Amino acid sequence: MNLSLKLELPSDPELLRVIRSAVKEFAAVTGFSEDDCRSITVAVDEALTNIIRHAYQNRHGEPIDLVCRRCDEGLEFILTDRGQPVDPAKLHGRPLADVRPGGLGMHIIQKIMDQVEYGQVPEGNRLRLMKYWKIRQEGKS
Amino acid sequence: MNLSLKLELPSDPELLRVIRSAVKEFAAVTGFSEDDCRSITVAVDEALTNIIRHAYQNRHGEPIDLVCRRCDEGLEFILTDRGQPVDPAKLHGRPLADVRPGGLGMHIIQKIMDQVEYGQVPEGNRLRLMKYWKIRQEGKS
Amino acid sequence: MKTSTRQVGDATIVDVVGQIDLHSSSDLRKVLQETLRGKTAARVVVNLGRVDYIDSSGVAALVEGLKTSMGLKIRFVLCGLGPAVKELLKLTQLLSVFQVCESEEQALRA
Amino acid sequence: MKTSTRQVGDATIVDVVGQIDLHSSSDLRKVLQETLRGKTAARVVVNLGRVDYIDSSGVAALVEGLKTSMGLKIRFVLCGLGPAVKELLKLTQLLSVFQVCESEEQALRA
Ligand SMILES: Nc1ncnc2c1ncn2[C@@H]1O[C@H](COP(=O)(O)OP(=O)(O)O)[C@@H](O)[C@H]1O
Ligand SMILES: Nc1ncnc2c1ncn2[C@@H]1O[C@H](COP(=O)(O)OP(=O)(O)O)[C@@H](O)[C@H]1O
Repeated sequence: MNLSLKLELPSDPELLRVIRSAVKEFAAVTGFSEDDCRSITVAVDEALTNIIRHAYQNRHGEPIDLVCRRCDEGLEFILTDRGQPVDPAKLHGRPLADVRPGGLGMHIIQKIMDQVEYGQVPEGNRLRLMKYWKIRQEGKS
Repeated sequence: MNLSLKLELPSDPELLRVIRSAVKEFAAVTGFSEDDCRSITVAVDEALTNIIRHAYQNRHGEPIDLVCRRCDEGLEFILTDRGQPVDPAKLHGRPLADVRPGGLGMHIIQKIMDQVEYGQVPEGNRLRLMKYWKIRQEGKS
Repeated sequence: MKTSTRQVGDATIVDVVGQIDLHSSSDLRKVLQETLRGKTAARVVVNLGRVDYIDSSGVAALVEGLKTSMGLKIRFVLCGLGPAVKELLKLTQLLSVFQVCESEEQALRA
Repeated sequence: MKTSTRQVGDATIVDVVGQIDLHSSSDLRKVLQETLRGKTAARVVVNLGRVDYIDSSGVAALVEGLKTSMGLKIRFVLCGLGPAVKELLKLTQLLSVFQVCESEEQALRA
């Protein structure tokens, strides 16, 4: 059955742990394992961190919307911001073999989530993250 | 410094633990002690439970807004619903000496919070809960 | 929240794990009523040692259990109360209404 | 997140407690850089036993610490990794880049 929760937060790193705890519990309520809940939380956190750092260039107090939704296929997260749009050429992060600080967020998000889509909507930039139920996930590989 | 977070949730008891974890972390971020965080969480949970049970008469999927706000005086929670308005005559709960199930929510909210105000706004019913910083709280007694 | 029951001598122990709130308290209520009314245990011990949250609807389920137990002359004992449970029972002035023991062993002897 | 440092023989131990994220990782970065550059410890052990969350900015602070330590020829060892830390280092293929020990005792000898 569908279930959704919307969070409206400012781009303030202080709030990240509040959002993480909500995301983790939401994933638990929808039936994901403890390991999955933990990694889903990391992916959403990294996405929020990127919005704060890149879309808003570390400006605090700017609006971010996060919708968490349980649907038939799995768990969906939609993040919307009004900051600078993503530059698709930069989105890939660094090669993992090149060990240096930074450039890891996109790798983490992409490894954990089954779908990662950036887009533009009238409200601003939209990032959609999707995690399938385990059954689907196994079927896909 | 002001900090606020808005949650838009359906009147579904399944989500209460998600909201509790967010409220608890929000109270922790704003600097309340572990004991205070725990009791503040109980008060907000009881307020949400009352909205689900009384304002929406246990109908799920109805809208509830919860705004958590750190302000100069302390921590403020504003809950808005579009259900049945409160009947002030019924709001007091039962005498505690009369031991029977139910009738405890209002007592709990009022003992934990420093201000509890019911009101009507164009969007529906509004409940405002306020918890002062400890310093203010001690000053008030 | 999850519940399970065990038999120890003439007592039935109800183990409760997790968070008791509006979503789960009706299950707790049902388990307590069934345990009290179903078998004729001389004593029902509710082990709350692994409960990290309880709200007023959970407290209501416990109060209802207590009332039923008194009607049936069954001992009804709570044990293992963590800070969350203890505080809410204090706040609602119900801590002294229940028979409360620290450990399950004490609850079986109390 | 909170950090503190202790001296054990020729090693400096950095204890980290709590969640490392965008809000706190700059503090971790600063502490690690100051510890490495300030005193001339032969070995810096980062005890992550009480860290229950780390994100990529926290990992970046650790990578930067490792780089600095190599330049200064100081041993840089992580210990006490819980599941959250271990998983993120695995996911980013950095678990083998660091010297990692189970316990602090092992990290002091490694
Ligand atoms: N939400 C976003 N808005 C704008 N640009 C982004 C966003 N997320 C990622 N990017 C771009 O993608 C690059 C790679 O991101 P990431 O892998 O997280 O590493 P890092 O953030 O450390 O650079 C960023 O440097 C940035 O240019
Ligand atoms: N949000 C609300 N909307 C409408 N009525 C309410 C609301 N909250 C409380 N009430 C009224 O106040 C009464 C006392 O509430 P409470 O002390 O929580 O006990 P209980 O909910 O168990 O009856 C309720 O029975 C109800 O009539």
